[in-house]
Amino acid sequence: MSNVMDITVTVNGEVFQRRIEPRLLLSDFIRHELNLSGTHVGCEQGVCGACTILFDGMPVRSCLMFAVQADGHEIRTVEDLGTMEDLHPLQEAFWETHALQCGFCTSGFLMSILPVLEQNSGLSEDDLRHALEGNLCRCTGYQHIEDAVRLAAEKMSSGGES
Amino acid sequence: MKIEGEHVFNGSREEVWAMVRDPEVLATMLPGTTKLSQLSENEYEGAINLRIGPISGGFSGRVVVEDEMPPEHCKLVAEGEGRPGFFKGSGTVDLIEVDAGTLMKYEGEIQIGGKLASIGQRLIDMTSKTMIRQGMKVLDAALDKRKAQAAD
Amino acid sequence: MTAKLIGKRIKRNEDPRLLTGQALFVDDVELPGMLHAAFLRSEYAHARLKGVDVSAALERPGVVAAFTAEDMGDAWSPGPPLVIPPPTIEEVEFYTRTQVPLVKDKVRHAGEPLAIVIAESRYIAEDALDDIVVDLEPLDVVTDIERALDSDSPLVHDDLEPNLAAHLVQEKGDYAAAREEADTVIKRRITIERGIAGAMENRGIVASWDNKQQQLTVWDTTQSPIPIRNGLASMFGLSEHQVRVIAPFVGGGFGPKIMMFYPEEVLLTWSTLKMGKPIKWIEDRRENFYATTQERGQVHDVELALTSDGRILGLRDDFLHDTGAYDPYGLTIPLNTQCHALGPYDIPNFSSDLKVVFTNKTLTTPVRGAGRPQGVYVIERMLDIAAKELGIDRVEIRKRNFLPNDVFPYDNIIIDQAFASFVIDSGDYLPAMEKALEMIGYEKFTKEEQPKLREEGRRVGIGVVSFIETTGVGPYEGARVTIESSGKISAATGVGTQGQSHFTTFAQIIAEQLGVDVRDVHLVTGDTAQFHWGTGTFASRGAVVAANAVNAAASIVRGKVLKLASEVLETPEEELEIEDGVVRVADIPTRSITLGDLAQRSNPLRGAVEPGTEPGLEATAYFGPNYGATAFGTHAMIVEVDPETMMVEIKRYIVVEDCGTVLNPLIVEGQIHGGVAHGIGNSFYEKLVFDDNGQLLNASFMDYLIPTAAEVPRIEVAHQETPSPLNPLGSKGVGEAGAIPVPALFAQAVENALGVDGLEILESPLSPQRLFELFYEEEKDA
Amino acid sequence: MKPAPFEYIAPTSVEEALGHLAEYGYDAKVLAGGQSLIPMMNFRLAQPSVLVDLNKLAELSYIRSEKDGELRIGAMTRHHQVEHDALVAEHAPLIHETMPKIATPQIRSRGTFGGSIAHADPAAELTTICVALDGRFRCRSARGERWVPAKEFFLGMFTSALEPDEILVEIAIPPMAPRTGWALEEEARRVHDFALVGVGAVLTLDAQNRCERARLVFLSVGDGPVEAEKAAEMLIGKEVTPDLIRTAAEAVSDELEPSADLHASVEYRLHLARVLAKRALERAFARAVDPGSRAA
Repeated sequence: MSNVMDITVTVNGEVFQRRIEPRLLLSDFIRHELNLSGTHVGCEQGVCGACTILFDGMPVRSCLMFAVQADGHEIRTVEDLGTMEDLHPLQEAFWETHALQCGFCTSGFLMSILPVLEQNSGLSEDDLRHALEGNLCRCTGYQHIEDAVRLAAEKMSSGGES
Repeated sequence: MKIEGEHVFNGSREEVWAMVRDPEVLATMLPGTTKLSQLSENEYEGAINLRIGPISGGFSGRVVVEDEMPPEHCKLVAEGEGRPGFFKGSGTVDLIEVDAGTLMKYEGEIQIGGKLASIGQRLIDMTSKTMIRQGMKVLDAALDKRKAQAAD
Repeated sequence: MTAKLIGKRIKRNEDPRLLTGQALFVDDVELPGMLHAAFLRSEYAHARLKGVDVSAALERPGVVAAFTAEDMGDAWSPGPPLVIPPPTIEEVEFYTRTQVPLVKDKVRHAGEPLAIVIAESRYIAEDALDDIVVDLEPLDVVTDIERALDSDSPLVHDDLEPNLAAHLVQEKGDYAAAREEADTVIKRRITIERGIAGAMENRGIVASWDNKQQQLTVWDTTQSPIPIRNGLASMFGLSEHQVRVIAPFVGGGFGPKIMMFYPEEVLLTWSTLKMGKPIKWIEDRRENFYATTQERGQVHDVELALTSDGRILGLRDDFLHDTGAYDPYGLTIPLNTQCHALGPYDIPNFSSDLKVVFTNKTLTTPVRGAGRPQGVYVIERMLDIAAKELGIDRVEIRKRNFLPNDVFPYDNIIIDQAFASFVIDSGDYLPAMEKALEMIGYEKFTKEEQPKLREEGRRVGIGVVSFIETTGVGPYEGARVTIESSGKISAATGVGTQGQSHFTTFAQIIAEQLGVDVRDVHLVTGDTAQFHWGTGTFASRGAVVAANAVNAAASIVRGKVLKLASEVLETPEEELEIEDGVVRVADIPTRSITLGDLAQRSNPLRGAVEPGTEPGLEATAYFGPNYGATAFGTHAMIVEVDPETMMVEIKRYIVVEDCGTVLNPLIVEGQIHGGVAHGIGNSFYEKLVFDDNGQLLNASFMDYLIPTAAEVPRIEVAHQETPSPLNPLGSKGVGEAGAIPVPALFAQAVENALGVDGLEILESPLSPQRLFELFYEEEKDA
Repeated sequence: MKPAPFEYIAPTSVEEALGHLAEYGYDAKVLAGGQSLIPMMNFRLAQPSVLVDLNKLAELSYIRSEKDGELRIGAMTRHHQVEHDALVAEHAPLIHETMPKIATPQIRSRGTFGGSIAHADPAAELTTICVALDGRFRCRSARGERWVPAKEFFLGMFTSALEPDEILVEIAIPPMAPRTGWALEEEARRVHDFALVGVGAVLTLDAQNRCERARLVFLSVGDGPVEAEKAAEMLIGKEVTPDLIRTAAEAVSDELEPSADLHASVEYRLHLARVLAKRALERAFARAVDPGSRAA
């Protein structure tokens, strides 16, 4: 079946037009059509959270959406945070606390935590923990990620960037 | 998976027996049956497009009726396969006369393999519950219809 | 003086790339004209293959090729055995049966590949899997390791009756005599179930044959790129220099990514050689559950012989080890189990009869811990039971049996996974335990808090478990260190990286030797074009074997730097120091030269070359230990069980770890946290469930429960450093350590929390369901 | 794990969507949040030939209250909107309390209230509490519209009263009587797993703390929401005491026929059902007695 559709998606502030099959998963679209391979795929079932992106500002599993559904919408991926030379405070916090090992799940964590920190101030310890519950990590045991979130909350509330 | 249960039919043992041994009735019991043919007196072959909510998949298989003791007991042995997986199982059906009509007691064991088994475990038991309940409803209706026809 | 960098909390060199999504993982490799593969796998666990017809698949638009075992012709052959059984053990029976690239005659576990489809996209390749017609005749299945040894069991390999893969007996001292002498002999059966490694990244391969360059490049999520390169070259008749295997950033390994060769590694390579086009295959999560190796399934019959005051006279551990359908990994796992059943204890007499058994299940190879958690579980549970029966405190019985400090190196006589006598290089067990007891407040908890909470009806418990871990086995690793004319350092090593922080710890070692900034050390790992020799990342050996090779290479380069600088600066070497990328005369800091300038000078121009000159400030060195360094430690935990729901909460978790010299505490702690989380999974959440037909019933992250942040408590870590005498750095491995004692500890703590006489936990993992059965059975009886 | 091909339609009005469903019938599948459907499509357990995506139907995304206090939730309202909505917190505190327990934050960003109901998963919290709260569902088709009480809506595993050409467009939750208390209790293996057993309890007391109305509805103990009617009946007309709660909770297992699965046996499920029923009733009672109570 070769039904294809044209879509226009804004990703990290840039407008992309692509012709795609409706069944193309948003995760595959981001990774292999747009070559933004910082978003990772771990289960394609919506459990592991590695593919989390921001869809109209909300964290979603990109493996549980079709690319065609992104037509006319805005997406942010890990590539929209800082650069290697100029990390976002959340990335800085991950670096300082050793909150990643193999790094495969990391972008999913970043994109899950980012909106929580951006949209709220004065988060409780509980809020911070809950922000992590939708993502699996096999390397870190989560402790350093929790430390990173706490540190990032401090950095971002004390007037770091965005 | 173990299946076990009972159901009371509003009819005599003979009526119920005749009904459950009628391939046409059986075909309606499982919605989505696309083919059911009798290979021999005790052997049926069929195809079904199973549909449970969003999940669907074609299965083909065969059922053999054994140890038949009309109108009270038989054993069913079934196996089949399809895209979502395969199954193999056997069970017994007993019909017992009771005041309200006929009590059907059924029990069996089905082994399911393949994709459905490996990722859909939590669905299997509950789905069988739903299917049996819906099937019994169909049989109830079929029995009423047959009785009405017989009375005509 | 050169700045001390080893032992510092230094954040990682690799992180900026990973944090910004700029690190290359295998699935990020995109090549022009690349095709995509999908595998048709058997859903049956045991079946005769009577035919595979791919003709309909080939007709589907977008499908480029589809192959079966028949299509492979002479290229089809079972994989090479990776590890042979120890030649040093007499009378070992071992039957090698290795995995095949595609099933030819018989399926032996669900998930074995029957055909490969290669198409323009993965989507189309998967569509085409449905087009393939397979004729499989299901056979009776054997999944239970005890049943597999019955004379009437179905046979996994038709020529091997009755499914025995290996049999060996190891003895130390005279167990039978010890048993005679003993005041008490405790006998139990212990069962340990299978789990997965659960790396977040599934396996993946991109294979690309360039016909014009006659060059094969394979990106592979392997933990062992060099052996893969060597194997592929030999399998397909290529020179090793024609094959480049790259293990780029790998999203977690934990063991199964070592297991060369997987059928897919062979198939992708064979297909690209045949087709001349790059081909990508990325394992999906369901495949990962039945086509990637697993571990832990064992059944133990154990006897512990003791004196009435709790001294161990002997241990007998007869056990069955489930190897699944094939046994390419030899005896590594069960040998680890045997060794670790001896623990940090003085056990003069030991006897262990091991049978390795084939079953119709996915094969087992090491998973983080690799047989060690089972051994620790056995001895620690037996000690707990002994303590109860003899009326001795759990901690006290352990203290009475620890090996004393003056016995090291201590020879345990039996053979370990390195095929050498199991010698413990060093140890200092008591302080590690005392420290853990102090941190968790053992005295106060058991004497004051627990009785009080008990009275309130709360089921709280404490556990304390010590363990050893053999790490850093040979044969060897190597490294090359080069000072570039920019003054920055490049280094390469053969081991791959799956998150172990090699880019940082190795850089710290080099930076300390060469007086540069850690950030100025650029390391390449896992690319066979960059380093030719080595084995891989496993057995907690990176920080021991590879790190010492790095250290050796860097120290040779340091020698070269000093020699050259001494000539240039006309100062004896002893008076030079290296700091901030500059070599100075210690007393006259203005007399100096940068490493970059030295590097330039070390690459002489025409006419300036003296006989024997080796260009460059570069060195390659290797390190191969005589035997492994043994790490150790004590873990302690406090748990609370809800007696109504049987849900368990871990309230505190303490780790005292001794992995010798700590290269970077931040990283070591990270490794421990991850290990403990994995161990918590193995204790209470993660259990692969197979039915009698060999069907894996929980092949998804929905039903197979990897702990989330909510299930893992804060882990308080303390370090003790007993350097290994076996290597210059004094390091021992730590990658697996965290996971090893957890199931034994969890069982002890939960048993203590439930506090029901007669309730003994002799299995792992547990679950609320299982605790419900145990608790309510005992309550009923009581 | 890639979905099979399908034809994709994204109507911009309910009318248009209903037209497509009337045309394609069983071959079409409605895509709401997709958080349950898309995993099944990725596994290729679901292979609809036509997908009718409702995500462009802004008209189905709203939360409002009627004059009588009845809460109305548009079917395409996303979980996170319901979770953070003040009207929901005020009019249907049980729903408010339940929302954070549904799946993970990322799933709640995308999943919809109506999608969860229409999917009829026996382990779902929302289906259960809608029954406990006597909710009603507005179902529309090209043929017309009808209201189906929650109690009659769930027919089995993934099976609801919706016909293939119908769309669930709105959920109505009646106002809560004074002196009503509520609770949802559940136990899962990990924090966001499907509950092994869950129970929603709603209790209404008269001035003398006699129970006027009691509902106990379970999840994960059958192929849909299962109500323990007889156990609830034991409370009616009586003064609610800890003993009475215990007796009623003990009785729930007589009405439940749970299945065993990988994580829980029948016996364990029945045991949990009793334990959780007691906890839910206790909490609901505390709230009914003291509406301000935040008893956790």
